[in-house]
Amino acid sequence: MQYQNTMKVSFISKSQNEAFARVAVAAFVSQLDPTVEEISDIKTAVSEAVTNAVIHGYENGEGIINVSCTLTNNIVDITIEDKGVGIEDIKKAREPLYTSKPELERSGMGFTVMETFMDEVEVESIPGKGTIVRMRKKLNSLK
Amino acid sequence: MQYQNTMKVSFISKSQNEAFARVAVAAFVSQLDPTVEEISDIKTAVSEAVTNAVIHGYENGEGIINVSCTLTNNIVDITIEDKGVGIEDIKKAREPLYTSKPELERSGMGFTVMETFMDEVEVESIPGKGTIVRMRKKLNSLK
Amino acid sequence: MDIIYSVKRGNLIVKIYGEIDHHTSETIREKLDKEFKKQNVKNIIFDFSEIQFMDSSGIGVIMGRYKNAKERGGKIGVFNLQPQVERVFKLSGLHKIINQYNSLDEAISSLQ
Amino acid sequence: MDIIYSVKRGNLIVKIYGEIDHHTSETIREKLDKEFKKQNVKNIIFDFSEIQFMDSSGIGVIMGRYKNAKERGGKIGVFNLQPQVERVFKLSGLHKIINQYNSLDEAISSLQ
Ligand SMILES: Nc1ncnc2c1ncn2[C@@H]1O[C@H](COP(=O)(O)OP(=O)(O)O)[C@@H](O)[C@H]1O
Ligand SMILES: Nc1ncnc2c1ncn2[C@@H]1O[C@H](COP(=O)(O)OP(=O)(O)O)[C@@H](O)[C@H]1O
Repeated sequence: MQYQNTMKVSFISKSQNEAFARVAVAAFVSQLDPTVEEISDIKTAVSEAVTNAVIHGYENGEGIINVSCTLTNNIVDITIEDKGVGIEDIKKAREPLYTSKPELERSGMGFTVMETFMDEVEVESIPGKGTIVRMRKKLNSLK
Repeated sequence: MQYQNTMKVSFISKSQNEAFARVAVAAFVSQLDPTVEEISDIKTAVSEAVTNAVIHGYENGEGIINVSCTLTNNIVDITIEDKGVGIEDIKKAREPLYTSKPELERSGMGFTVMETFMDEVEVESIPGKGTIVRMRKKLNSLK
Repeated sequence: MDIIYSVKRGNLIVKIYGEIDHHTSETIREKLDKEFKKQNVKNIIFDFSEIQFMDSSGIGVIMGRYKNAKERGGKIGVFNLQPQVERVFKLSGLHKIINQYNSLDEAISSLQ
Repeated sequence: MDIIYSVKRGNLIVKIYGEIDHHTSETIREKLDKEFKKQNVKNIIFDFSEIQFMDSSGIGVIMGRYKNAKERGGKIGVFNLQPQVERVFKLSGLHKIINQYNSLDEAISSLQ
Protein backbone atom coordinates (compact mmCIF):
# COMPACT_ATOMS: atom_id res chain seq x y z
CA MET A 1 0.00 0.00 0.00
CA GLN A 2 1.16 3.49 -0.74
CA TYR A 3 1.81 5.93 2.07
CA GLN A 4 1.39 9.54 1.03
CA ASN A 5 1.46 12.77 2.98
CA THR A 6 2.01 16.37 2.04
CA MET A 7 2.48 19.80 3.58
CA LYS A 8 3.11 23.36 2.43
CA VAL A 9 4.62 26.20 4.37
CA SER A 10 4.82 29.87 3.39
CA PHE A 11 6.74 32.58 5.18
CA ILE A 12 8.32 35.99 4.80
CA SER A 13 11.88 36.08 3.43
CA LYS A 14 13.49 36.97 6.74
CA SER A 15 16.74 35.28 7.67
CA GLN A 16 15.15 34.22 10.99
CA ASN A 17 12.92 31.90 8.98
CA GLU A 18 15.78 29.84 7.56
CA ALA A 19 15.98 27.87 10.81
CA PHE A 20 12.18 27.62 10.97
CA ALA A 21 11.98 26.20 7.43
CA ARG A 22 14.55 23.48 7.95
CA VAL A 23 13.07 22.43 11.30
CA ALA A 24 9.55 22.33 9.83
CA VAL A 25 10.64 20.08 6.96
CA ALA A 26 12.63 17.87 9.33
CA ALA A 27 9.63 17.55 11.66
CA PHE A 28 7.44 16.51 8.75
CA VAL A 29 9.91 13.98 7.34
CA SER A 30 10.54 12.47 10.77
CA GLN A 31 7.26 10.50 10.54
CA LEU A 32 9.15 8.16 8.17
CA ASP A 33 11.71 7.34 10.90
CA PRO A 34 14.75 8.52 8.95
CA THR A 35 18.26 8.16 10.33
CA VAL A 36 19.92 11.14 12.03
CA GLU A 37 22.16 11.48 8.99
CA GLU A 38 19.27 11.50 6.53
CA ILE A 39 17.45 14.16 8.53
CA SER A 40 20.52 16.36 8.81
CA ASP A 41 21.21 16.01 5.06
CA ILE A 42 17.67 17.20 4.34
CA LYS A 43 17.91 20.06 6.84
CA THR A 44 21.14 21.25 5.29
CA ALA A 45 19.80 21.14 1.73
CA VAL A 46 16.61 23.01 2.73
CA SER A 47 18.68 25.59 4.57
CA GLU A 48 20.73 26.25 1.41
CA ALA A 49 17.73 26.65 -0.88
CA VAL A 50 15.81 28.87 1.55
CA THR A 51 18.90 31.00 2.20
CA ASN A 52 19.30 31.46 -1.57
CA ALA A 53 15.70 32.65 -1.85
CA VAL A 54 16.32 35.18 0.96
CA ILE A 55 19.71 36.49 -0.22
CA HIS A 56 19.61 36.08 -3.98
CA GLY A 57 15.92 35.72 -4.88
CA TYR A 58 14.67 38.67 -2.85
CA GLU A 59 18.10 40.29 -2.34
CA ASN A 60 17.37 40.58 1.40
CA GLY A 61 14.13 42.47 0.72
CA GLU A 62 10.62 41.24 1.51
CA GLY A 63 8.90 38.49 -0.37
CA ILE A 64 7.13 35.19 0.23
CA ILE A 65 8.92 31.87 0.17
CA ASN A 66 6.90 28.68 -0.37
CA VAL A 67 8.23 25.34 0.73
CA SER A 68 6.40 22.09 0.11
CA CYS A 69 7.21 18.56 1.11
CA THR A 70 5.56 15.38 -0.14
CA LEU A 71 6.24 11.88 1.17
CA THR A 72 5.47 8.91 -1.05
CA ASN A 73 6.48 5.74 0.74
CA ASN A 74 10.18 6.36 1.36
CA ILE A 75 10.63 9.13 -1.22
CA VAL A 76 10.87 12.71 0.04
CA ASP A 77 10.14 15.47 -2.50
CA ILE A 78 10.79 19.05 -1.50
CA THR A 79 10.26 22.28 -3.44
CA ILE A 80 11.47 25.74 -2.47
CA GLU A 81 9.97 28.57 -4.45
CA ASP A 82 10.51 32.32 -4.57
CA LYS A 83 9.07 35.02 -6.80
CA GLY A 84 12.31 36.96 -6.83
CA VAL A 85 14.86 38.04 -9.42
CA GLY A 86 15.43 34.60 -10.93
CA ILE A 87 18.63 33.11 -12.35
CA GLU A 88 19.98 34.05 -15.81
CA ASP A 89 22.43 31.20 -16.23
CA ILE A 90 21.43 28.16 -14.19
CA LYS A 91 24.38 26.05 -15.36
CA LYS A 92 26.86 28.64 -14.14
CA ALA A 93 24.91 29.17 -10.90
CA ARG A 94 25.24 25.47 -10.09
CA GLU A 95 29.02 25.39 -10.54
CA PRO A 96 30.90 24.83 -7.29
CA LEU A 97 32.39 28.06 -5.91
CA TYR A 98 30.38 30.31 -8.23
CA THR A 99 28.66 33.10 -6.34
CA SER A 100 27.23 36.40 -7.50
CA LYS A 101 27.63 37.82 -3.98
CA PRO A 102 31.27 37.33 -2.91
CA GLU A 103 31.04 40.66 -1.05
CA LEU A 104 28.62 38.95 1.36
CA GLU A 105 31.19 36.18 1.92
CA ARG A 106 29.02 33.64 0.15
CA SER A 107 31.03 30.55 -0.64
CA GLY A 108 29.26 29.55 -3.85
CA MET A 109 28.78 26.06 -2.41
CA GLY A 110 25.00 26.14 -1.84
CA PHE A 111 23.99 24.13 -4.90
CA THR A 112 26.89 21.74 -4.36
CA VAL A 113 25.64 21.04 -0.85
CA MET A 114 22.10 20.39 -2.16
CA GLU A 115 23.42 18.06 -4.87
CA THR A 116 25.64 16.15 -2.44
CA PHE A 117 23.03 15.70 0.27
CA MET A 118 20.01 14.96 -1.93
CA ASP A 119 19.59 12.39 -4.71
CA GLU A 120 18.18 14.79 -7.29
CA VAL A 121 18.12 18.58 -7.59
CA GLU A 122 16.27 20.39 -10.37
CA VAL A 123 16.29 24.16 -10.80
CA GLU A 124 13.68 26.04 -12.78
CA SER A 125 13.99 29.81 -13.03
CA ILE A 126 12.68 32.71 -15.08
CA PRO A 127 14.65 35.96 -14.75
CA GLY A 128 12.41 38.59 -13.20
CA LYS A 129 9.80 35.99 -12.19
CA GLY A 130 11.44 33.70 -9.69
CA THR A 131 12.99 30.34 -8.97
CA ILE A 132 11.82 26.86 -8.01
CA VAL A 133 14.24 24.29 -6.65
CA ARG A 134 12.96 20.69 -6.59
CA MET A 135 14.88 18.17 -4.55
CA ARG A 136 14.34 14.47 -3.97
CA LYS A 137 15.81 12.03 -1.50
CA LYS A 138 15.06 8.34 -1.07
CA LEU A 139 15.27 7.21 2.52
CA ASN A 140 16.97 3.87 2.93
CA SER A 141 15.74 3.53 6.47
CA LEU A 142 12.37 2.16 5.36
CA LYS A 143 9.80 1.92 8.15
CA MET B 1 10.35 49.54 16.55
CA GLN B 2 7.88 46.80 15.74
CA TYR B 3 9.05 43.27 15.03
CA GLN B 4 6.70 41.35 12.80
CA ASN B 5 6.93 37.93 11.22
CA THR B 6 4.39 35.53 9.83
CA MET B 7 4.07 31.99 8.48
CA LYS B 8 1.36 29.69 7.19
CA VAL B 9 1.37 25.93 7.02
CA SER B 10 -1.15 23.64 5.32
CA PHE B 11 -1.31 19.89 5.57
CA ILE B 12 -3.58 16.86 5.18
CA SER B 13 -5.72 15.94 8.19
CA LYS B 14 -3.70 12.86 9.11
CA SER B 15 -2.99 12.20 12.77
CA GLN B 16 0.74 11.99 11.93
CA ASN B 17 0.62 15.71 11.21
CA GLU B 18 -0.43 16.68 14.74
CA ALA B 19 3.18 16.37 15.91
CA PHE B 20 4.41 18.16 12.78
CA ALA B 21 2.05 21.10 13.33
CA ARG B 22 3.03 21.72 16.95
CA VAL B 23 6.76 21.42 16.20
CA ALA B 24 6.47 23.80 13.24
CA VAL B 25 4.70 26.45 15.34
CA ALA B 26 7.21 25.97 18.18
CA ALA B 27 10.13 26.35 15.75
CA PHE B 28 8.65 29.58 14.42
CA VAL B 29 7.92 31.07 17.85
CA SER B 30 11.36 30.14 19.14
CA GLN B 31 12.88 33.15 17.35
CA LEU B 32 11.38 35.27 20.17
CA ASP B 33 13.42 33.32 22.78
CA PRO B 34 10.44 32.13 24.80
CA THR B 35 10.86 30.12 27.98
CA VAL B 36 10.59 26.32 27.88
CA GLU B 37 7.23 26.65 29.63
CA GLU B 38 5.87 29.18 27.14
CA ILE B 39 6.87 26.98 24.21
CA SER B 40 5.34 23.88 25.73
CA ASP B 41 2.10 25.75 26.50
CA ILE B 42 1.88 26.81 22.85
CA LYS B 43 2.71 23.30 21.58
CA THR B 44 0.00 21.80 23.75
CA ALA B 45 -2.66 24.31 22.66
CA VAL B 46 -1.78 23.82 18.97
CA SER B 47 -1.88 20.07 19.41
CA GLU B 48 -5.42 20.30 20.84
CA ALA B 49 -6.78 22.50 18.06
CA VAL B 50 -5.18 20.47 15.27
CA THR B 51 -6.38 17.21 16.83
CA ASN B 52 -9.90 18.63 16.95
CA ALA B 53 -9.73 19.49 13.25
CA VAL B 54 -8.61 15.91 12.48
CA ILE B 55 -11.09 14.06 14.71
CA HIS B 56 -14.11 16.33 14.85
CA GLY B 57 -13.75 18.69 11.86
CA TYR B 58 -12.97 16.01 9.28
CA GLU B 59 -14.16 13.04 11.39
CA ASN B 60 -10.91 11.22 10.61
CA GLY B 61 -11.44 11.63 6.86
CA GLU B 62 -9.30 13.68 4.47
CA GLY B 63 -9.27 17.44 4.41
CA ILE B 64 -6.84 20.32 4.56
CA ILE B 65 -5.88 22.02 7.82
CA ASN B 66 -4.40 25.53 7.72
CA VAL B 67 -2.32 26.84 10.58
CA SER B 68 -0.94 30.36 10.67
CA CYS B 69 1.27 32.10 13.18
CA THR B 70 2.03 35.80 13.41
CA LEU B 71 4.51 37.40 15.77
CA THR B 72 4.11 41.06 16.65
CA ASN B 73 6.78 42.04 19.14
CA ASN B 74 6.08 39.63 21.98
CA ILE B 75 2.52 38.71 20.96
CA VAL B 76 1.96 35.31 19.33
CA ASP B 77 -1.24 34.93 17.29
CA ILE B 78 -2.13 31.49 16.02
CA THR B 79 -5.08 30.33 13.91
CA ILE B 80 -6.10 26.76 13.17
CA GLU B 81 -8.66 26.35 10.42
CA ASP B 82 -10.55 23.42 8.97
CA LYS B 83 -13.31 23.22 6.35
CA GLY B 84 -15.01 20.36 8.13
CA VAL B 85 -18.38 19.78 9.78
CA GLY B 86 -18.33 22.84 12.03
CA ILE B 87 -19.73 23.26 15.53
CA GLU B 88 -23.46 23.74 16.24
CA ASP B 89 -23.19 24.97 19.80
CA ILE B 90 -19.83 26.61 20.50
CA LYS B 91 -20.69 27.46 24.10
CA LYS B 92 -21.44 23.84 24.92
CA ALA B 93 -18.39 22.63 22.99
CA ARG B 94 -16.15 24.81 25.16
CA GLU B 95 -17.48 23.43 28.43
CA PRO B 96 -14.93 21.35 30.33
CA LEU B 97 -15.57 17.59 29.94
CA TYR B 98 -18.04 18.02 27.08
CA THR B 99 -17.20 15.77 24.15
CA SER B 100 -19.29 14.56 21.25
CA LYS B 101 -16.99 11.53 20.86
CA PRO B 102 -16.81 9.72 24.23
CA GLU B 103 -16.62 6.42 22.32
CA LEU B 104 -13.16 7.50 21.11
CA GLU B 105 -12.11 8.12 24.73
CA ARG B 106 -11.94 11.85 24.16
CA SER B 107 -11.78 13.66 27.48
CA GLY B 108 -13.63 16.82 26.49
CA MET B 109 -10.72 18.86 27.87
CA GLY B 110 -9.27 20.17 24.59
CA PHE B 111 -10.76 23.66 24.74
CA THR B 112 -9.99 23.86 28.46
CA VAL B 113 -6.33 23.12 27.72
CA MET B 114 -6.26 25.83 25.05
CA GLU B 115 -7.91 28.35 27.38
CA THR B 116 -5.56 27.52 30.25
CA PHE B 117 -2.34 27.63 28.24
CA MET B 118 -3.11 30.64 26.02
CA ASP B 119 -4.24 34.15 26.99
CA GLU B 120 -7.15 34.34 24.56
CA VAL B 121 -9.06 31.72 22.56
CA GLU B 122 -11.76 32.63 20.04
CA VAL B 123 -13.81 30.07 18.13
CA GLU B 124 -15.65 30.85 14.92
CA SER B 125 -17.61 28.08 13.26
CA ILE B 126 -20.32 27.56 10.67
CA PRO B 127 -21.99 24.14 10.69
CA GLY B 128 -21.22 22.37 7.40
CA LYS B 129 -18.53 24.95 6.50
CA GLY B 130 -15.79 24.60 9.07
CA THR B 131 -14.12 26.03 12.14
CA ILE B 132 -11.44 28.61 12.91
CA VAL B 133 -9.77 28.74 16.30
CA ARG B 134 -7.79 31.91 17.04
CA MET B 135 -5.42 31.89 19.99
CA ARG B 136 -3.16 34.56 21.43
CA LYS B 137 -0.36 34.44 23.93
CA LYS B 138 1.83 37.25 25.18
CA LEU B 139 5.36 36.15 25.92
CA ASN B 140 6.72 37.65 29.09
CA SER B 141 10.26 36.63 28.22
CA LEU B 142 10.81 39.71 26.05
CA LYS B 143 13.96 39.58 23.96
CA MET C 1 6.91 5.67 20.46
CA ASP C 2 7.96 2.60 22.46
CA ILE C 3 6.43 0.89 25.47
CA ILE C 4 8.24 -1.33 27.94
CA TYR C 5 6.24 -3.47 30.37
CA SER C 6 7.14 -5.21 33.56
CA VAL C 7 5.10 -6.85 36.32
CA LYS C 8 5.86 -6.42 40.00
CA ARG C 9 3.70 -7.63 42.88
CA GLY C 10 0.42 -7.49 41.01
CA ASN C 11 1.18 -4.22 39.26
CA LEU C 12 1.62 -3.76 35.52
CA ILE C 13 4.36 -1.19 35.13
CA VAL C 14 4.26 0.69 31.86
CA LYS C 15 7.08 2.92 30.65
CA ILE C 16 6.28 4.92 27.53
CA TYR C 17 9.03 6.55 25.47
CA GLY C 18 7.85 9.40 23.27
CA GLU C 19 4.97 11.84 23.11
CA ILE C 20 1.33 11.11 23.93
CA ASP C 21 -1.05 12.76 21.50
CA HIS C 22 -4.07 11.62 19.53
CA HIS C 23 -1.87 9.85 16.96
CA THR C 24 0.24 7.85 19.38
CA SER C 25 -2.59 7.32 21.90
CA GLU C 26 -4.36 4.91 19.56
CA THR C 27 -1.35 2.58 19.52
CA ILE C 28 -0.70 3.02 23.24
CA ARG C 29 -4.29 2.12 24.11
CA GLU C 30 -4.30 -0.96 21.92
CA LYS C 31 -0.96 -2.32 23.14
CA LEU C 32 -1.70 -1.58 26.76
CA ASP C 33 -5.11 -3.23 26.79
CA LYS C 34 -3.63 -6.35 25.20
CA GLU C 35 -0.93 -6.51 27.86
CA PHE C 36 -3.36 -5.84 30.72
CA LYS C 37 -5.61 -8.67 29.49
CA LYS C 38 -2.66 -11.06 29.35
CA GLN C 39 -1.32 -10.31 32.81
CA ASN C 40 -2.79 -11.29 36.11
CA VAL C 41 -2.56 -7.81 37.65
CA LYS C 42 -4.89 -5.33 39.27
CA ASN C 43 -3.06 -2.04 39.15
CA ILE C 44 -1.38 -0.15 36.33
CA ILE C 45 1.58 2.10 37.16
CA PHE C 46 2.77 4.56 34.52
CA ASP C 47 6.41 5.56 34.50
CA PHE C 48 6.32 9.06 32.96
CA SER C 49 10.08 9.77 33.10
CA GLU C 50 10.45 9.68 29.32
CA ILE C 51 7.30 11.58 28.33
CA GLN C 52 8.11 15.18 27.50
CA PHE C 53 4.76 15.91 25.90
CA MET C 54 1.16 14.88 26.51
CA ASP C 55 -2.04 16.60 25.41
CA SER C 56 -5.66 15.91 26.39
CA SER C 57 -5.62 12.69 24.35
CA GLY C 58 -3.42 11.37 27.15
CA ILE C 59 -6.09 12.24 29.70
CA GLY C 60 -8.49 10.05 27.73
CA VAL C 61 -5.98 7.19 27.69
CA ILE C 62 -5.43 7.33 31.44
CA MET C 63 -9.16 7.64 32.23
CA GLY C 64 -9.89 4.63 30.02
CA ARG C 65 -7.21 2.52 31.78
CA TYR C 66 -8.59 3.73 35.14
CA LYS C 67 -11.92 2.16 34.22
CA ASN C 68 -10.28 -1.11 33.14
CA ALA C 69 -8.27 -1.35 36.36
CA LYS C 70 -11.35 -0.53 38.44
CA GLU C 71 -13.19 -3.49 36.93
CA ARG C 72 -10.54 -5.72 38.49
CA GLY C 73 -10.68 -3.79 41.76
CA GLY C 74 -7.39 -2.07 40.88
CA LYS C 75 -6.04 1.46 40.67
CA ILE C 76 -3.80 3.62 38.51
CA GLY C 77 -0.57 5.18 39.76
CA VAL C 78 1.80 7.51 37.96
CA PHE C 79 5.30 8.68 38.81
CA ASN C 80 8.03 10.99 37.53
CA LEU C 81 5.80 13.50 35.74
CA GLN C 82 7.75 16.02 33.66
CA PRO C 83 6.66 19.69 33.91
CA GLN C 84 4.47 19.87 30.78
CA VAL C 85 2.70 16.61 31.66
CA GLU C 86 2.26 17.81 35.24
CA ARG C 87 0.47 20.93 34.01
CA VAL C 88 -1.91 18.92 31.81
CA PHE C 89 -2.54 16.57 34.74
CA LYS C 90 -3.40 19.41 37.09
CA LEU C 91 -5.78 21.25 34.82
CA SER C 92 -7.61 18.08 33.84
CA GLY C 93 -8.42 17.15 37.41
CA LEU C 94 -6.71 13.77 36.86
CA HIS C 95 -4.61 14.34 39.99
CA LYS C 96 -7.80 14.01 42.04
CA ILE C 97 -8.48 10.40 41.05
CA ILE C 98 -5.05 9.14 39.98
CA ASN C 99 -2.36 8.79 42.62
CA GLN C 100 0.89 10.53 41.86
CA TYR C 101 4.20 9.23 43.27
CA ASN C 102 7.83 10.21 43.25
CA SER C 103 9.24 6.79 42.42
CA LEU C 104 8.27 3.28 41.39
CA ASP C 105 8.96 1.94 44.91
CA GLU C 106 6.67 4.51 46.46
CA ALA C 107 3.96 3.65 43.91
CA ILE C 108 4.22 -0.08 44.52
CA SER C 109 4.12 0.14 48.29
CA SER C 110 1.29 2.69 48.34
CA LEU C 111 -0.87 0.73 45.91
CA GLN C 112 -0.66 -2.54 47.91
CA MET D 1 23.66 31.73 19.52
CA ASP D 2 26.45 32.52 21.97
CA ILE D 3 30.20 32.93 21.54
CA ILE D 4 32.83 32.49 24.22
CA TYR D 5 36.39 33.71 23.60
CA SER D 6 39.66 32.93 25.25
CA VAL D 7 43.27 33.65 24.34
CA LYS D 8 46.04 31.08 24.75
CA ARG D 9 49.64 31.45 23.51
CA GLY D 10 48.82 33.76 20.62
CA ASN D 11 45.65 31.91 19.62
CA LEU D 12 42.14 33.30 19.77
CA ILE D 13 39.94 30.40 20.81
CA VAL D 14 36.32 30.73 19.76
CA LYS D 15 33.59 28.48 21.03
CA ILE D 16 30.22 28.97 19.34
CA TYR D 17 27.01 27.60 20.87
CA GLY D 18 24.16 27.13 18.42
CA GLU D 19 23.70 26.72 14.69
CA ILE D 20 25.67 28.45 11.93
CA ASP D 21 23.47 29.53 9.06
CA HIS D 22 23.06 32.72 7.04
CA HIS D 23 21.08 34.37 9.84
CA THR D 24 23.51 33.65 12.68
CA SER D 25 26.62 33.99 10.51
CA GLU D 26 26.14 37.75 10.24
CA THR D 27 26.36 38.15 14.01
CA ILE D 28 29.19 35.63 14.34
CA ARG D 29 31.27 37.42 11.71
CA GLU D 30 30.76 40.84 13.29
CA LYS D 31 31.54 39.75 16.85
CA LEU D 32 34.51 37.65 15.82
CA ASP D 33 36.16 40.37 13.74
CA LYS D 34 35.79 42.82 16.62
CA GLU D 35 37.44 40.39 19.02
CA PHE D 36 40.23 39.51 16.58
CA LYS D 37 40.99 43.21 16.10
CA LYS D 38 41.18 43.74 19.86
CA GLN D 39 43.46 40.82 20.60
CA ASN D 40 47.14 40.50 19.86
CA VAL D 41 46.84 37.05 18.25
CA LYS D 42 47.74 35.42 14.95
CA ASN D 43 45.69 32.23 14.86
CA ILE D 44 42.00 31.55 15.34
CA ILE D 45 40.95 28.17 16.72
CA PHE D 46 37.30 27.19 16.48
CA ASP D 47 35.87 24.83 19.09
CA PHE D 48 33.03 23.10 17.23
CA SER D 49 31.86 20.85 20.09
CA GLU D 50 28.56 22.70 20.46
CA ILE D 51 27.69 23.20 16.79
CA GLN D 52 25.16 20.61 15.63
CA PHE D 53 24.34 22.37 12.39
CA MET D 54 26.27 24.41 9.82
CA ASP D 55 25.39 25.13 6.20
CA SER D 56 27.49 26.74 3.46
CA SER D 57 27.16 30.15 5.14
CA GLY D 58 29.57 28.70 7.71
CA ILE D 59 32.07 27.94 4.96
CA GLY D 60 31.95 31.61 4.03
CA VAL D 61 32.52 32.63 7.64
CA ILE D 62 35.56 30.36 8.03
CA MET D 63 37.06 31.39 4.66
CA GLY D 64 36.68 35.05 5.61
CA ARG D 65 38.43 34.51 8.96
CA TYR D 66 41.15 32.52 7.16
CA LYS D 67 41.90 35.63 5.11
CA ASN D 68 41.98 37.84 8.21
CA ALA D 69 44.35 35.49 10.03
CA LYS D 70 46.58 35.19 6.96
CA GLU D 71 47.07 38.97 6.93
CA ARG D 72 48.71 38.64 10.32
CA GLY D 73 50.69 35.59 9.21
CA GLY D 74 48.32 33.30 11.14
CA LYS D 75 46.22 30.24 10.48
CA ILE D 76 42.84 28.74 11.32
CA GLY D 77 42.38 25.53 13.26
CA VAL D 78 39.20 23.69 14.12
CA PHE D 79 38.48 20.83 16.50
CA ASN D 80 35.66 18.57 17.68
CA LEU D 81 33.59 18.64 14.50
CA GLN D 82 30.19 16.98 14.88
CA PRO D 83 29.05 14.62 12.07
CA GLN D 84 26.86 17.08 10.11
CA VAL D 85 29.51 19.80 10.25
CA GLU D 86 32.17 17.28 9.26
CA ARG D 87 30.21 16.40 6.10
CA VAL D 88 29.84 20.07 5.11
CA PHE D 89 33.55 20.59 5.76
CA LYS D 90 34.55 17.67 3.56
CA LEU D 91 32.40 18.52 0.58
CA SER D 92 33.43 22.17 0.63
CA GLY D 93 37.12 21.38 0.42
CA LEU D 94 37.68 23.41 3.60
CA HIS D 95 39.59 20.47 5.10
CA LYS D 96 42.33 21.08 2.52
CA ILE D 97 43.25 24.54 3.81
CA ILE D 98 41.99 24.48 7.38
CA ASN D 99 43.71 22.20 9.88
CA GLN D 100 41.46 19.86 11.79
CA TYR D 101 42.36 18.61 15.28
CA ASN D 102 40.95 16.31 17.89
CA SER D 103 41.42 18.62 20.85
CA LEU D 104 42.32 22.15 21.83
CA ASP D 105 45.74 21.04 23.10
CA GLU D 106 46.53 19.36 19.82
CA ALA D 107 45.42 22.49 17.93
CA ILE D 108 47.56 24.80 20.09
CA SER D 109 50.71 22.73 19.88
CA SER D 110 50.37 22.10 16.14
CA LEU D 111 49.70 25.74 15.28
CA GLN D 112 52.80 27.01 17.15
N1 LIG E 1 16.72 31.61 -5.50
C1 LIG E 1 17.64 32.24 -6.24
N2 LIG E 1 17.34 33.38 -6.89
C2 LIG E 1 18.25 34.03 -7.62
N3 LIG E 1 19.52 33.61 -7.78
C3 LIG E 1 19.89 32.49 -7.16
C4 LIG E 1 18.99 31.74 -6.36
N4 LIG E 1 19.64 30.67 -5.89
C5 LIG E 1 20.89 30.73 -6.37
N5 LIG E 1 21.07 31.82 -7.13
C6 LIG E 1 22.30 32.21 -7.85
O1 LIG E 1 23.18 31.08 -7.90
C7 LIG E 1 24.43 31.40 -7.32
C8 LIG E 1 25.05 30.19 -6.68
O2 LIG E 1 24.27 29.77 -5.59
P1 LIG E 1 24.92 28.88 -4.44
O3 LIG E 1 25.63 27.72 -5.08
O4 LIG E 1 23.86 28.56 -3.46
O5 LIG E 1 26.04 29.79 -3.79
P2 LIG E 1 25.93 31.11 -2.87
O6 LIG E 1 24.58 31.17 -2.24
O7 LIG E 1 27.00 30.91 -1.87
O8 LIG E 1 26.17 32.27 -3.77
C9 LIG E 1 24.13 32.54 -6.37
O9 LIG E 1 25.29 33.29 -6.08
C10 LIG E 1 23.07 33.31 -7.15
O10 LIG E 1 23.65 34.14 -8.12
N1 LIG F 1 -12.67 21.68 14.64
C1 LIG F 1 -13.83 21.18 15.12
N2 LIG F 1 -14.82 20.81 14.26
C2 LIG F 1 -16.00 20.31 14.72
N3 LIG F 1 -16.26 20.13 16.02
C3 LIG F 1 -15.33 20.49 16.93
C4 LIG F 1 -14.08 21.02 16.54
N4 LIG F 1 -13.35 21.27 17.64
C5 LIG F 1 -14.13 20.93 18.69
N5 LIG F 1 -15.33 20.45 18.27
C6 LIG F 1 -16.44 19.99 19.15
O1 LIG F 1 -16.20 20.46 20.47
C7 LIG F 1 -16.19 19.37 21.39
C8 LIG F 1 -15.25 19.66 22.55
O2 LIG F 1 -13.92 19.77 22.10
P1 LIG F 1 -12.72 19.55 23.10
O3 LIG F 1 -12.91 20.41 24.29
O4 LIG F 1 -11.46 19.74 22.34
O5 LIG F 1 -12.84 18.05 23.58
P2 LIG F 1 -12.62 16.65 22.83
O6 LIG F 1 -11.75 16.88 21.64
O7 LIG F 1 -11.95 15.81 23.84
O8 LIG F 1 -13.97 16.16 22.43
C9 LIG F 1 -15.79 18.18 20.56
O9 LIG F 1 -16.18 16.96 21.14
C10 LIG F 1 -16.53 18.47 19.24
O10 LIG F 1 -17.87 18.12 19.33
